[in-house]
Amino acid sequence: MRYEKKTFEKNPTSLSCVAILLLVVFAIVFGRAMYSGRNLSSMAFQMPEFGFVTLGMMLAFLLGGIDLSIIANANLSGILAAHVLTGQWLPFIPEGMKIPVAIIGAILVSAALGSFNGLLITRFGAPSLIATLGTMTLYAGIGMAITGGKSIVGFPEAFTKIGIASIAGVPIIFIMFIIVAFLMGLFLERSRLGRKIYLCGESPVASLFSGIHNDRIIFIVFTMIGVLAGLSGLTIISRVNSAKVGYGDAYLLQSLIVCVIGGINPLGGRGRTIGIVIAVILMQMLSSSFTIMQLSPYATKMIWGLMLVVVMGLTRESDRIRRVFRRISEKVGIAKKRKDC
Amino acid sequence: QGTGEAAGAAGDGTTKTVVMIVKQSDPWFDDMALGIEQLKKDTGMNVYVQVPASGDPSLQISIMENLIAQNVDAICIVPNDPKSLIPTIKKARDAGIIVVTHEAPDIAEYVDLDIEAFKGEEFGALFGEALGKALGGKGQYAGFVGGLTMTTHMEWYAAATQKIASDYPGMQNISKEPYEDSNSIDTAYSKTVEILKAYPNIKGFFDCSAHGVGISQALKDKGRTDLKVVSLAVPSMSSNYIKDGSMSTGFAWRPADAGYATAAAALMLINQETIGTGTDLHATGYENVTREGNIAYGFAPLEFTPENVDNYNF
Amino acid sequence: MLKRHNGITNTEMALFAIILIYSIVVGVVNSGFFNIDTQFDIIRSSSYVMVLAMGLLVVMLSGGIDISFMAMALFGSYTATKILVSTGSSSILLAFAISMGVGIGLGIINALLVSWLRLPPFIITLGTSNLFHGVMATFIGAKTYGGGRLPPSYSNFGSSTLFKVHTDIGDVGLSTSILFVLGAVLLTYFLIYRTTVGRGIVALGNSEEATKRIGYKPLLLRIVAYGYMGLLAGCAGMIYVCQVNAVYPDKMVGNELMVVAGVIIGGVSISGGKGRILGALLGIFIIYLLNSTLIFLGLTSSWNQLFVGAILIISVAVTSYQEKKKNQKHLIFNASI
Amino acid sequence: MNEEPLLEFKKINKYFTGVHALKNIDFRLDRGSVHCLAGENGSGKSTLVKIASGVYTPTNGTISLHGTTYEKLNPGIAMSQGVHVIYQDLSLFEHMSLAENIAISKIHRDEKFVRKSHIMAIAEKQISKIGVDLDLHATVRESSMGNRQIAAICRALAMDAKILFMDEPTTALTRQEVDRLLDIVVDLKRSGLSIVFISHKLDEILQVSDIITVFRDGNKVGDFPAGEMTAKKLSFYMTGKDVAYPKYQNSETKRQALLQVRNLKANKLSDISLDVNKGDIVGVVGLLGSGRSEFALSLFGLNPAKSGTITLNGRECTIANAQVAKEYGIALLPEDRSTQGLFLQKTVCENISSAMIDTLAEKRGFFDWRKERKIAEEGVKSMNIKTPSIATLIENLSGGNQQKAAIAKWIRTNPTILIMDSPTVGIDIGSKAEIYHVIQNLAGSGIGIILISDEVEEILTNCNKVVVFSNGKVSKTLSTSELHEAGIEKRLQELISLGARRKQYAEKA
Ligand SMILES: Nc1ncnc2c1ncn2[C@@H]1O[C@H](COP(=O)(O)OP(=O)(O)OP(=O)(O)O)[C@@H](O)[C@H]1O
Ligand SMILES: Nc1ncnc2c1ncn2[C@@H]1O[C@H](COP(=O)(O)OP(=O)(O)OP(=O)(O)O)[C@@H](O)[C@H]1O
Ligand SMILES: [Mg+2]
Ligand SMILES: [Mg+2]
Repeated sequence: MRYEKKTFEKNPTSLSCVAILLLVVFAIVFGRAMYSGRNLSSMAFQMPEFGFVTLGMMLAFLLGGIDLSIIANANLSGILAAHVLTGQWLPFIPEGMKIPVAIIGAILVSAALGSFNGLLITRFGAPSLIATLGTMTLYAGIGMAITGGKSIVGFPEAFTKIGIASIAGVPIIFIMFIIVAFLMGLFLERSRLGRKIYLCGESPVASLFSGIHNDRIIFIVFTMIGVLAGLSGLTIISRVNSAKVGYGDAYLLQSLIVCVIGGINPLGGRGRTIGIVIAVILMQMLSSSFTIMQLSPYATKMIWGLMLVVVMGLTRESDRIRRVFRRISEKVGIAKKRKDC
Repeated sequence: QGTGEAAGAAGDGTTKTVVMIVKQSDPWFDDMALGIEQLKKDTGMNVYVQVPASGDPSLQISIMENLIAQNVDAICIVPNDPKSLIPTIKKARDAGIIVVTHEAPDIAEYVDLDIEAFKGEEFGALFGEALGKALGGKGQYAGFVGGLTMTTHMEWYAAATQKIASDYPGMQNISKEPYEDSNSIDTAYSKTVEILKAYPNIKGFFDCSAHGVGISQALKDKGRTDLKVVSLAVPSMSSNYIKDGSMSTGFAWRPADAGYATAAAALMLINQETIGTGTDLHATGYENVTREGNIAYGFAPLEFTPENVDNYNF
Repeated sequence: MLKRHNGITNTEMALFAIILIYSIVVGVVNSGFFNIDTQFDIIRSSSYVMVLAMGLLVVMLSGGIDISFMAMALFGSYTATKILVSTGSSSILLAFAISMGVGIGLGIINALLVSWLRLPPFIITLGTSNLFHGVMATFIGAKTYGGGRLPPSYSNFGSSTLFKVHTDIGDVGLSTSILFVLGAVLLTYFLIYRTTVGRGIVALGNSEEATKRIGYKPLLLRIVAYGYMGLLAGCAGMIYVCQVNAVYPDKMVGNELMVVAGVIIGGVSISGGKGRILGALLGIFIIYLLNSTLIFLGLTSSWNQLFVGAILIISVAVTSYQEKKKNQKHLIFNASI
Repeated sequence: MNEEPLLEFKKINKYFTGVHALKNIDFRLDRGSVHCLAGENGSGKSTLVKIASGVYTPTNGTISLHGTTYEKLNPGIAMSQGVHVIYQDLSLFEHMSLAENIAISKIHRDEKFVRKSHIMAIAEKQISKIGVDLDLHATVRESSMGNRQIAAICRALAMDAKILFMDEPTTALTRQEVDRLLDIVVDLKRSGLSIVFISHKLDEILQVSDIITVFRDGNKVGDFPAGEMTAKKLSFYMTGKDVAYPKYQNSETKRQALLQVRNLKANKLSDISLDVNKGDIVGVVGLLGSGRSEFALSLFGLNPAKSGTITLNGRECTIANAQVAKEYGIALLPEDRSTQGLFLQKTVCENISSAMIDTLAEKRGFFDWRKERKIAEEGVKSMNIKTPSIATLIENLSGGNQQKAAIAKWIRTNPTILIMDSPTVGIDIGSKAEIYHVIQNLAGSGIGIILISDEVEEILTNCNKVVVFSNGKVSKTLSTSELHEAGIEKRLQELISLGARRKQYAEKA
C-alpha cells in the first residue's frame, strides 16, 4: 500500500495553530487552575522523563522504524545507576564520586543497550518492530533478575536534588530537556549526519545507492535513542528517588501517539524536533486537565485514541480543509466588497 | 456500607478537598470508591477518587503532582510502589497537604499517617495457619503473590511461610521465591497446571493476591480437588469456589471500610485532631485503632466461609 | 530448484528446529515435560491466541496490521456478558454471536480508517485500540464480573474437554477450545486459498495498485480482512472469558505485541502478501512454549522475562538472518527498517 | 478502412492540475491491427491508455467501444468490453506464482471460489496459446523480466482481450526477449486481436506496427502507415527537429588505465576481467540475468567480490561497501531509477546533493545549505534539467529529467569511473540524445565509463569497447577496431544470443 508522506509536510505549522487554540481553550475553561505558577512548575517537572523518551521515539520514526525498548532501557540503566548510588555495587568508589560514576555508567549502559538494537537491525536484518519487541522483554527481564522486582532506594541526598531543584522557578531537569531538544533539532537539521538520517528514513534503498552507510546510521541512531533512554532513566530515578522495573510503562504508547501528533511521519524521513516539543507540552497540559476534570482512566484512554485518529484525519484532509477555508474566506471577502460598493 | 456517622465534621466550616488515589480499576477499588462516596455523603466534604489507567507507578505520581498543583487539602493513596512516591509525598507535605496512605507501612515515616487494616505479619500468618490446618500439617505447598514488586504481598508471603515453618514443620515450600500470578487469573491457572506437573506430590497452595481463583479452577479442571487452596478473595469472584470447597479459605478486608477510614483520618488530620490508639475512624474494624509510630492499625480481617460469603457485595 | 508453495519454508524449518531443541533441553531437565498433558495444557492456554493469530495473519496478508484485536476481543466479550447478565440469559451461543458481531463492527471501523487515512495501520490501530477500550469502559461498563455473577454456562464451556484421561497427577483432558482453533485454521485456509476474495486480500498485500487494476475494490477487501480479524477477536475474547471464568474491563489489552511478535517470527511478512498458517501457528506456539515451561526448568519468577526475552531475540535473529542472506543472494535491498 | 472501428476517441481532452495532458485527440483503432503510439516523455501516451481503460475519465470528449458511445468509462466496463492493459510496471503480484498471476483476473471475474487445478488449467491454456514454456510454479520474484512480461500478456489473454494496450513492454527486455515478444504480438494480431503498442525504441515500432500515431506535448501530430515511415522521419515528427546521435571516439592518445578488474568472483559472477582506460566508454551487453547488474553492484560495493583483484589508478583496492566505492571514485547510476536512484519524495536539490553530503560542511562543521543549493543549481544547469526550481519534488519531473538529475548527482562527486546501468530505459529519443551527449562529454573529460545497455545501437553509438556477458562470465571482448568492422551490429546480436543458447543448454542439462 502506498502511504502518503507528503501530508505530513506542513504539520508543524498546523500543529502550532492547534496548540495555540488549545492554550486559549484551557485558559477559558480552567483559568487559574491551569496557569497558576504551581501548576506550570508541576508540569515542567513531569515533562522531561517523558520528553526524552519521545525524542528517542522521534529518532526511530525518522528512520521509518520504531523502538519499543526505550522504557525498558531507561529502567534498566536507572537500576544499574541505583546500585552504584546506593553503594550495593562498586562499594569502593568514594562517596563524592558515586554520582558522576553512576551517571556516566548509566549513559554508557543505555548507549550499549541501544546499540544492541542497532546490531540486531543491521547485522541480522531484523525489522525494528520485532527486534525492539524482543529487547524490550529482555531488558525488562534483566532488570527483574537483578532486582527481583523490588525498588532500590536510598540515594545520596545530592542526587535526588537534581530531580527536584529549580533555577528561578524552572526545574533543572526541564532546562536539561529543552537543551537536549534544542541540540537534537540542531543536529537533525544542521548536521551532515542529520541530513543522512532524513535521507535514509525516506528511502533506505536510494540512500544505500547514494553511498550512504545505512547500517552505520541506523546503529548510531539507535545508540542515540539508547542515550536518550538513559537520560530519561536518570531523570526518573532522581525524581522518584528509587529505581524499579516497570516504571513508566505507560509512556511507551503515549510516546508513539505524541510523535504522530507532533508531525513525525511514521514512514520515515519527515518531521521536526520543534513539533515534538510542542506536542509533549500539549500532552502534559491535556493530562493535567484530565486530572482537574477528574476523568476516569478509561475516558482518558478514549480521548487519546480519539485524538490520534482525529489528528491523522485532519492531516489527511488538510488540503481539502484549507480549500474550504479559502472558499469561505473568499466568499466573506466578496460579501464585504459588495457591502463596500 | 461505611458505618460511622459524620466523621470529623469540618472545624472551620469550609469545604475541604480530599482525594483518594487508588491503584487501578478493579472490583476491589470499585468497592473502596463506595466507601469514599459514603464518606462524602456523611460529611458533605469534597471527597473523591482518582483512578490511574494501569498499575504503572508513574501514573500515580503524575496524578499526585497534578493534585499538588491544584492545592487540595489532603491526598490519600494506596501506592503501587510505595518507595517511588517518597519525593512526591515530601513535595505534597511541603506544600501543606496532608498525605495519608493505605497498605504502605514501609514508608509510614514519610507520611502524616498510614492506615492498615491489620498488621501485615498477623494477616500473613492467618494464611499460613489456614493452609497448615487444611493440610493437617503435612506435605508440599507453594505460595503465590501478585507480583514480586508488591510489598504487602511479599510481607504476607514471608509471614505465612514463617508461620508454617514454625508451627507445621511437616510442610515443605517447593520454591525459595513466591510464584507470580501477575494479578491475573489465567496466569494463576497456567502456573498451577505447570506446578502440578513439575511437583506431582504438591498438596496445597496459598495466594496473596485475589486471583487465587485461577488455582481453584485449575484444580477443578484437573480433578484434583483434594488439594487445598487458601487465597486472598473478593466475594464477587471467589464465592462459587468457596461455596463448592475448591477454595478452602478466603481472606480479605473490606475495601469500602478501609477507604472510608483512610479518608476519614485525612479529614481529621486536616482539622488538626490527633489520631492515637483508641481513636474511632467510624468504619467497621477501625472503631478502635492501635497507633504504632506513624501507622494506625485497625483489626479488620475478614474470613470468608461458604456460609458468610454471600453477605458481601464486592 | 524452485520452492513449491505446499512445501515447508526455511523459517518454519528453523522454528521446528528451535522447538525441538528447546523441548529436548526442557525434557532432559524435567521429564514431566513429555507427558501428554503438558501439550494439552499449552493448547488450552494458547488456543485463544491461536484464533487471534489467524485473524492477524489475514490482516497482515492484506498488507496491514492490527493491534487493536485485544481491545476488540474485550469489547465483544464484555458487551456479550453484560447483555447476558442483564437479560438473565445463559446461552453461550448467544454470547458468542454478540461478541463476534461486535468484533466485526469494530473491525470494519478499522478497515475504513486504514483505507481513509493511508498511514501505517500499526499507528492507526494503536489509536483505535485505545479508543475501543475507552469507549467500552466509559459507555458500556467498567465493572468486573467475577465467576459468581457469570452464567454457569461460561465455566462449563471453559473447562469442558473433548475427552479425559485419568493419570496419577489428575485428569488430563483436551480442551474443547481446540475445536475453535481448528475451525479458525480451516476457515482461514478456506478464505485465503479457496475464495476469490481471499486471493484478492493476498494480492492486495502484494500490490494495491495492481489489485485495483484487475478489478478488485481494495476497500472491500480491507473490510473483509479487518472484519474477519474482528470476528475472530470476538470469538477469542469469549474463549478467554470462559476459560478464566471472569470478565474484567481491563484484561487482555496490553498483550497485543506478544501475539504480533509470534506471528512475525512465524515468517509472516510485515510488508504484506506473504505468510502461511503453519508459520503463524508455530510462532505463537514458540512463545507459549517458552512462557509455560519455566517451572519445568526450575526458573523462578524473576528470571521469567529475561528468559523469554533471550529466546525471543534468538528466534528473531535466526529468522531475520535467514531472510537477510536470501535477500543478499538475490541482491534485494531492504526497503524498510 | 470503412469498417467500424473497435475503439474510437473523439475530441478527447484531459487536464490534470496545471497540465493539459491531451489536447483534442481523435484516435481510432481498427480490428486486427497493431497500432503504435510514439512521442517524447510526457507527451500523453500513457494518459491515453488510462482513458481507454477507464482509469482516468477524460475532461471532455467521447469514447466509442464496439459501436457504443461513452462519456466516460470505468475499469469494469472497459474490461468487460475486452479492453486490457499491460502497464509499464506489469502490475504482477510478487509473492504469487506465475500461474496465479495469469489466472487471477479471470477467476475474479467469473468465480467465487478458487481451485488450484483450475488456476493451472487457465494458465496452461494461455501459455500454450502463445506457444512458450514457463515455469508456472515460480513466483514472480523468482522469474526473469521476460517471463514476467509473458505472464502479464497471458493474464490479459485469459480475460478474452479484444484490445490489448501494451505500455512500454520492452523497456526491461533484451533483444532476444524483445524479438520473442514481438513475435507473440504479431501472432496475436493474426488471431484477430487489436494491439496498441507504446515504445521509445523506433526500430521496434517500425518492425511491428501497422499504423503509428505520433504525439507531441499532448497534441496528435498525425497517424502514419508504418510502411511509409522511417526512423528519421519518425524522430522528426516526435521532436520537431532532427535528432542525430553523435558517434563516440576515444581521443585519448595515451592509454592510461583507470580500472583493471582481474578474475573477479562474486555472487552470481565468476572470472570477470575487464579494463577501463582514460576516456573509455566500455559497453557491457548480455542477456537479462547474465550478471551485468551484479557486476555493476560488485564494483560499487553492494555485491562485494569474493576473490579476484580490482585495481583503480594503479592501486589495488578492496571494495567492501558503497561508501568505500564512493571514496575510490566509483559512481553507479542504478538500473531502477525510481527506487534505487532517487528519493522520489525529496526535492531536486536534496537529490543532487545526496551523494556528497560529507563534503558539504561549513567551517564549524554544520551542513552547508548555501553550498548545497549552489551545487544543485549548477547541476541543473549543466545537465539541462527542466524543472520549475530546485525545490520541486523530483517525482514531479518527467522520466528523462529525473534521469538527468540522477546523473547530475554522481557527476558532482567527480568520479573516476561512472557505471551507468541502462541509463536510457523508458527515456524518449530527445532526452536520449542529450544523455548520450553528456556521457560522451564526460568520457572526453577523462572519466572512465561503463555503459550497461540492452540496445545494440546505443552501445555502438557510444562505446569504444564492448564486453559481452553470459551466465555471469565475460564471454567475449570486442576492441575498438572490431567495433568499426562492417556488419558489427549483426555480429554483436549473435554474440549476445549465443549466451541464450548456452543458457538453455545449461538449464536443460
Ligand atoms: N496523475 C497525474 N497527475 C498530474 N499530472 C499527470 C498525471 N499523469 C500524467 N500527468 C502529466 O500528463 C502528461 C502526460 O503524461 P503521460 O504519462 O501520458 O506521458 P507519456 O507519454 O506516457 O510519457 P512516458 O513516455 O514518459 O511514459 C505529463 O506532463 C505528466 O506529467
Ligand atoms: N531467482 C530470483 N529471485 C529473486 N530475484 C531475482 C531472481 N532472478 C532475478 N531476480 C532479480 O530481478 C531483477 C532482474 O534480474 P535479471 O536476472 O533478469 O537481470 P540482472 O540480474 O539485472 O542482469 P543483467 O543486468 O545482466 O540483465 C534483478 O534485480 C534480480 O536481482
Ligand atoms: Mg508512459
Ligand atoms: Mg540488469
